[in-house]
Amino acid sequence: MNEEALLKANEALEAANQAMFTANNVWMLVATVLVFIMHLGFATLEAGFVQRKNVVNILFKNVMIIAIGLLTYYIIGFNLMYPGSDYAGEFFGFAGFGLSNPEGAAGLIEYADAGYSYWTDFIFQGMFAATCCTIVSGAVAERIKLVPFLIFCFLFVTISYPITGMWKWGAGWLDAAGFYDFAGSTIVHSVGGWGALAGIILLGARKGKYTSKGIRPIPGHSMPLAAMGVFLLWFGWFGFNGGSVLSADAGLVSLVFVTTALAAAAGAIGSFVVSFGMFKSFDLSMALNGILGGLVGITAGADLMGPGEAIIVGFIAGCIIPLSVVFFDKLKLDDPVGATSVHLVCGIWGTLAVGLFGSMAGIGQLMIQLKGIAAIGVFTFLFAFIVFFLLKKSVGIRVPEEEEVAGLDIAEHGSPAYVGVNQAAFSTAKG
Amino acid sequence: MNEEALLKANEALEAANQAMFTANNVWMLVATVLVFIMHLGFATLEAGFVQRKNVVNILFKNVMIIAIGLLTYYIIGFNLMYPGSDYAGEFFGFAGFGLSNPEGAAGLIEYADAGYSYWTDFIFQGMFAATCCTIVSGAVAERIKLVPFLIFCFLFVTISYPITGMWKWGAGWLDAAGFYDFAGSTIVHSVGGWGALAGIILLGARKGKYTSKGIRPIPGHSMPLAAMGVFLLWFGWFGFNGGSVLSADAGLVSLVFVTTALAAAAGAIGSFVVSFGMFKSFDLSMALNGILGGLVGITAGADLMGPGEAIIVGFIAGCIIPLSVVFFDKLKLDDPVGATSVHLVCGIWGTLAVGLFGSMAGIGQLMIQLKGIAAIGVFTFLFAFIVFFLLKKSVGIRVPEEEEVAGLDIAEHGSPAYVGVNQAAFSTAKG
Amino acid sequence: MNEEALLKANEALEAANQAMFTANNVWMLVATVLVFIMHLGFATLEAGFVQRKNVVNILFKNVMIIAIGLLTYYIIGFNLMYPGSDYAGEFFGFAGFGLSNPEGAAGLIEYADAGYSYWTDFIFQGMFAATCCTIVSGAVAERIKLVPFLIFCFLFVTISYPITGMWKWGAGWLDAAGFYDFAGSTIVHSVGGWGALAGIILLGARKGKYTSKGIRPIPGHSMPLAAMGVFLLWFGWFGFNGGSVLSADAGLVSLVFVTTALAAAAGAIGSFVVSFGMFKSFDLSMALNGILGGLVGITAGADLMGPGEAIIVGFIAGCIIPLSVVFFDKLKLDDPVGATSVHLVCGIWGTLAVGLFGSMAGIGQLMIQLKGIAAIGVFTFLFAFIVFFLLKKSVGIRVPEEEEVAGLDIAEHGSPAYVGVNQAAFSTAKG
Amino acid sequence: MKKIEAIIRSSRFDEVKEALSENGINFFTFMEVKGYGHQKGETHTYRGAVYDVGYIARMKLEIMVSNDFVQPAIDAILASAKTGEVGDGKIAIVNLDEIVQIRTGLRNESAINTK
Amino acid sequence: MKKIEAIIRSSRFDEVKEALSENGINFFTFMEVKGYGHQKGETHTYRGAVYDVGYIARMKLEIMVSNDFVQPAIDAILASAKTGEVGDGKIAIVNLDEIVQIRTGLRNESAINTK
Amino acid sequence: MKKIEAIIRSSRFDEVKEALSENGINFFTFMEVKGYGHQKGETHTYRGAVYDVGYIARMKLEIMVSNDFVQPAIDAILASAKTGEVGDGKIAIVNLDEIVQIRTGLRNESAINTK
Ligand SMILES: Nc1ncnc2c1ncn2[C@@H]1O[C@H](COP(=O)(O)OP(=O)(O)O)[C@@H](O)[C@H]1O
Ligand SMILES: Nc1ncnc2c1ncn2[C@@H]1O[C@H](COP(=O)(O)OP(=O)(O)O)[C@@H](O)[C@H]1O
Ligand SMILES: Nc1ncnc2c1ncn2[C@@H]1O[C@H](COP(=O)(O)OP(=O)(O)O)[C@@H](O)[C@H]1O
Repeated sequence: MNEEALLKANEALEAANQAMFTANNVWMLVATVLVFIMHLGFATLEAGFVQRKNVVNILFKNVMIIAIGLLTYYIIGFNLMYPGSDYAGEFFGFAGFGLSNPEGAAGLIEYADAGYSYWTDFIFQGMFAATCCTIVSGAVAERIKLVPFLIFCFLFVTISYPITGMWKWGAGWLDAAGFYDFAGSTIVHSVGGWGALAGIILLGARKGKYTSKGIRPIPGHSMPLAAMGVFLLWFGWFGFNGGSVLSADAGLVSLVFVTTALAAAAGAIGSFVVSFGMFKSFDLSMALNGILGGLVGITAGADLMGPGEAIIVGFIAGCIIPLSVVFFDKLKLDDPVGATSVHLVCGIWGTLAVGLFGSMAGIGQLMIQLKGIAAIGVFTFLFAFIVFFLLKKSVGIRVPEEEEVAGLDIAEHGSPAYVGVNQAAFSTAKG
Repeated sequence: MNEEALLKANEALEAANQAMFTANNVWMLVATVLVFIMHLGFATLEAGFVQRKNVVNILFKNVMIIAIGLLTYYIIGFNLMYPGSDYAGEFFGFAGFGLSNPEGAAGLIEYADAGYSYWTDFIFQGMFAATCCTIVSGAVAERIKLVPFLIFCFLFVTISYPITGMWKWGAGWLDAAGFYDFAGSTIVHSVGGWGALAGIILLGARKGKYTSKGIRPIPGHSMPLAAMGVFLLWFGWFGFNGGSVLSADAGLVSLVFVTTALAAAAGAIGSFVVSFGMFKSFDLSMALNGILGGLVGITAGADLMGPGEAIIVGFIAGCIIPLSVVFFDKLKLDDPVGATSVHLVCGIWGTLAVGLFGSMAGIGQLMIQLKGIAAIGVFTFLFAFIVFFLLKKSVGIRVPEEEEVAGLDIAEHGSPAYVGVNQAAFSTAKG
Repeated sequence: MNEEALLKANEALEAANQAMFTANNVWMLVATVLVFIMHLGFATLEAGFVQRKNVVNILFKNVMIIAIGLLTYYIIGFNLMYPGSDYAGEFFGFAGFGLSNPEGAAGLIEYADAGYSYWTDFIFQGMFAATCCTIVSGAVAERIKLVPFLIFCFLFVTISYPITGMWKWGAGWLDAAGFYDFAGSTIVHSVGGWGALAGIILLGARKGKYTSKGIRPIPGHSMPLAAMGVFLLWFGWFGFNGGSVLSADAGLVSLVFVTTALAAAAGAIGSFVVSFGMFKSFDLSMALNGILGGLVGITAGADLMGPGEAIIVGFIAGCIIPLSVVFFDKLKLDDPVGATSVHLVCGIWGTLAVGLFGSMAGIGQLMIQLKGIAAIGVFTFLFAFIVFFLLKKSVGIRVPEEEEVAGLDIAEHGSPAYVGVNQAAFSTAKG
Repeated sequence: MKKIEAIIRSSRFDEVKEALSENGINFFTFMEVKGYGHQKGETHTYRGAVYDVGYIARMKLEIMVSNDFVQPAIDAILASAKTGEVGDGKIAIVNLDEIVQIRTGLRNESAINTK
Repeated sequence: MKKIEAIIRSSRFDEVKEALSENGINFFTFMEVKGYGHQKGETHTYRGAVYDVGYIARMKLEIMVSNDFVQPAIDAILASAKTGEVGDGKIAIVNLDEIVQIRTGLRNESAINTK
Repeated sequence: MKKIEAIIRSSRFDEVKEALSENGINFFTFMEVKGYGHQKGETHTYRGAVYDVGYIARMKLEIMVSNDFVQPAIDAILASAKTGEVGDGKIAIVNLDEIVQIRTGLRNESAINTK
């Protein structure tokens, strides 16, 4: 009976561990679907912020990005970003093409210390990967050629994103140096932002945006779509940040929920206050960008901050948004959705904030944060710039002016996003 | 070895408890994100039900409400609503500004008997809080001034909602009296509805709605947005009601899912039948409101009913909707989205239903329910009425007639919600 | 103390089992809400693919379908589909009207081997049920009379779907024969597709679609709505397939996530490649249908495939889509949303794929798959055909031509989906 | 027969319609148009840039009448459409060679349903 | 040269277009307009209140032709646009002083592409 | 007084507006119209079927001017709206019996704000 009790106790412990593993994994899968729906958030946000005539194009790009992102991450990206402990502290590693459940079903619980299964690891990370391209798609919207853009995305998500990601999350050299980026203010958002910046520099502004008489705004065609996008992104961000805990740890995941929500709310207020001060109007598009700024800002340190600190970080991110939007416009860098302000500028801010607020704050950490920002920024910007540059010199990256005027929906897709009331206007078909 | 078995067994028990705590907390966090997305549901529902010219305004309000709601709930609301056991049975209590994880990480599991962590408690409740203002925003849409409305919201969500919430959920006097309101038919929905009623009484109807020749309907500008809103609200309601179990208790949460879903379905049918009987048309807006009516109706007793009872409660709520909409129109109380019918009238019905159906039904309970409805109704209505009245007498609460005619989007935000096909219509910019 | 250890160990084991049960059940409830939101996905997809003048109608149908589906599944469907072990291997069984938690709360954990509770079982299955009608609604859109359609739905979801569902999932004769359909490529999607096919045969094409001069396309009115629908369906599919594991088994659910996501991505690429080859254009509507094709295709064997196999199955499904759409158009079978191509054709493909790829592949299995496809296809098509035929001969199923021209929104609902900018166009009301 | 073309504020549409009706004119065709004139376009703000949309929204009414009705119609419109603010719009009178009612094939005076 | 203005049901648009084409008229400009006349507006229902939207939707065609084509055009429209129900619409003929083709600068008869 | 009706490409709208303004014409009304003529409609693709939408999108400007301004206006439009490609559009001149400014009740020449 003595033996029996021990056996029973062992059985119980294993059952308890399995239960914990299952609960953790459930959370990670929920986080995965939440990150997935961010792609709808990006799609509607970007669709809302472009003109009516370019809506099919932006939707098509968002659909293709997630498809390409998932497939290439399966083939190459995952094993480039997480090459395994052999490459710890390195600049580069690769564990081979494709995926293979390393130990088989029996070993599942050991894979990540009962945090999640191997497949969960892949799919959660895979959902993140495409995000960096989605960020670019918004900034270069309304004038980039479809096929070169898809080629860029393919290279960016397959090569550039996993390499810099490996530096930190794949236990590479920046990780060893002490750089901290909880859920990717730099590794995801700034990376996307640097790609966007390279793109808009090489593409030039949309026709008619910057005139000799000043800026001629090109308003987005649908504020409900844009607002929907922001709410969906915020919704998904609970998975983006909450899942980055990499387990369902009750205290930590819920703290991350609190900091994420409060930073977003403070971002809305910050942007509201500054943009009202600057423009004397209640600008919805700025408030929406402010929320996103707050979210990007808190992402690097969402697990390190208390609620009060999260509010400060988010509020400052929100304040940055209108200033940054105006600044990029001053430079004649045309970004229809504000992706550079939201993801690049607030991504940098959030990464720095880890050195300024929360449990890791300190001058030493701040320096390391700067180092990480610079290293990843230089690599990513150069990579994106070179790819875009080569595409520009070969196939060209910008649609002809007539196509831009007519809109990419008709020019590239032969199909408008909205069809009017009156079908009588249609002639008999040819085809 | 004897000792070893006991140690092992204790370790196993603790691991099992931690696993249960984690599973519970995962559910509560999922419920939190589901309640969060209800704010998108409200935003699209209200945007769909207003005119094209007031869409930016309603979206802006919905964005600001969630931001203000979360921040003030952090600063004051949470500790006013849940002041702690010292104030049990009282009318009022306050545990101080801001939040502080009371015991630190080690104590997390004890916080709510392994149901959820401290931070989860705050963020789940915080998502609820803003709802009461969102309900008001729909009813007063298309004619209220932005800034006074935001001031109202600030006061409503910071003071009024937490005080009446405390009476029941914060273990106050109504809780002691035996009042039951599982997930907030009264505490959330009717409270919002009373605020809405006060607002529309003091604001008056939209220009042109009630004419000497009868009612001139002002149809909402987009049924897809409205339908999307209702589906999202229903979606979120699984978290609203399911999370109100305050743990992941398998039997209870799943029962609540069943009653919630069946009541919503029955609400759609009830509203369909009655509105077809009354108006001889298949009115989508009524069917949508019917679903919401069913959801509000079941909210007070979702854990007390069997599926059959849930269907009856939801069906009756659905039947009430068209009658109530017509009734408020008879009184010339103009409510563009039907918030008073859905949230106030069905909220009262649902709270009463606890005394009529399900495991607590009984004449005594019915009386207590009435008492709770009355007490919270009187307090909330007076609070909202006084605030709106003071605002009316000071800064004014209604936009000038020209602004109402032009639409709040242009008048208050300088920006339309939709921009047409033809950019050529834009002149060169000044700024 | 010996005894104490054993007691403690038993207590711990029970606690661990409860924790596992709770974690499993949390996942199943999350899967339930994900399947629920697919109804919004269908609603927006179908709304986007119809003309502006038929949007209220399609939304109304989608609202009513979910309401009717849930209620009838409660009254009859669930006990027809899962009549219990007494009917194992049979063609038909019925466990009586309504629901009753069989053992009471104490027995909950035993109900499904700790996978989920009784109520969870019902509500998860109930969310699936309405799907088969939603599929039909898209195909017959823009010309079917509302009331006969709702009668069809009532009969289809109450009788036909549960009977064929019982054959496999209710442990009926096909299950005994070894037929495999993990999450319903056949049992849900093809069933819907067969109903759709019967409907469009008996209804005829929309006026003006097939002319003597060729096909005259009738483009959907809103691509953003359609794209939103597809993203939401994909989102929900993680619950549809992931929940079909019927527990939160970490390895299996996460594998299902991976196969589901990769098949969808490959479906987008397959459809993109083939439709670009065929039509030399980047057709968004095809890419969207390609995603859905990939999802339907993987559904039957999502738990049997590795990621590589899932990509092949999804890619082929995507390639099928443009071919199938063109094929149905050749046959003058008019399907505004492509439901027959997506759900019927890819549903068949996915069911066959179980015999071709993955761990059950083999010629014997392929034959059994064919048998299941044929049996369910014949039954469902005949059922649907007879019901539609009787309705056609009695009350009629098609709206009069004038109503089709004017649009069902005005003709059947007296209300347009969108109301224009200018309220001044409204005269004073009569009513 | 004449065609009266009136460009008016949409906020006056109901009043104009009523005023015409009181003068026995219950028939017209209207459409939304954009106007460019004395009154500047609305000022919009978008992402920090202020701009003039370059037009104002107006309604255009086209009313075919027999000659007797021209003056009463003009007077009715003047009385009902005027606010006195810049931007009230214009009325123009165009001569018509012929009018045909499609339903009946009737021409000219008899084709006009002004009574 | 004349301008023919035809207000027709949108459901007859294809037929009218074809009839004009058969008479050698392959050029026109059209737009959606709202009509107010004998035929009452559609009746809508919204949240329990029934109301008349106050207008019916129509298409307006503007066809510039040389004088010879006026009569054939009218006949073609009458034949193709007529349903016999109230609401079929009107045709009006306006005299034009001058027509210029922007592409070529050609004037009058030679500017009209009726052939 | 005349009404100039110009059907132009929307992509030339800004240029035409500027050219008119340089000739002292700062007043007109415009709308979106659909054109059917030499230039074929756009070709769209939807779910595998290629079709012609049957029209091209154009802008129509209506400019009321006193007689002196007719020729300068035509010249300004010709200079600014022309691309030389098929589809540039047409200008038509209609005589006006009368013009009334609603705000002031002023008639004819004094009602036109061309200066
Ligand atoms: N010469 C004109 N030709 C065509 N339309 C005109 C002309 N003048 C004015 N309009 C129309 O009338 C509208 C109002 O005119 P505006 O000059 O702003 O005010 P007012 O007539 O009160 O001086 C303009 O926006 C335009 O649509
Ligand atoms: N006098 C008129 N002036 C301008 N448009 C008119 C006039 N009479 C009719 N119409 C236009 O023709 C449409 C149909 O006219 P209606 O009087 O309803 O039918 P019918 O011409 O068959 O008598 C109207 O809605 C309106 O657009
Ligand atoms: N006879 C006409 N009547 C009315 N509108 C016309 C006529 N001819 C041309 N248009 C308008 O001008 C537009 C351009 O004309 P089109 O014949 O394509 O080119 P172009 O004038 O260069 O030969 C047409 O789409 C139509 O809107």
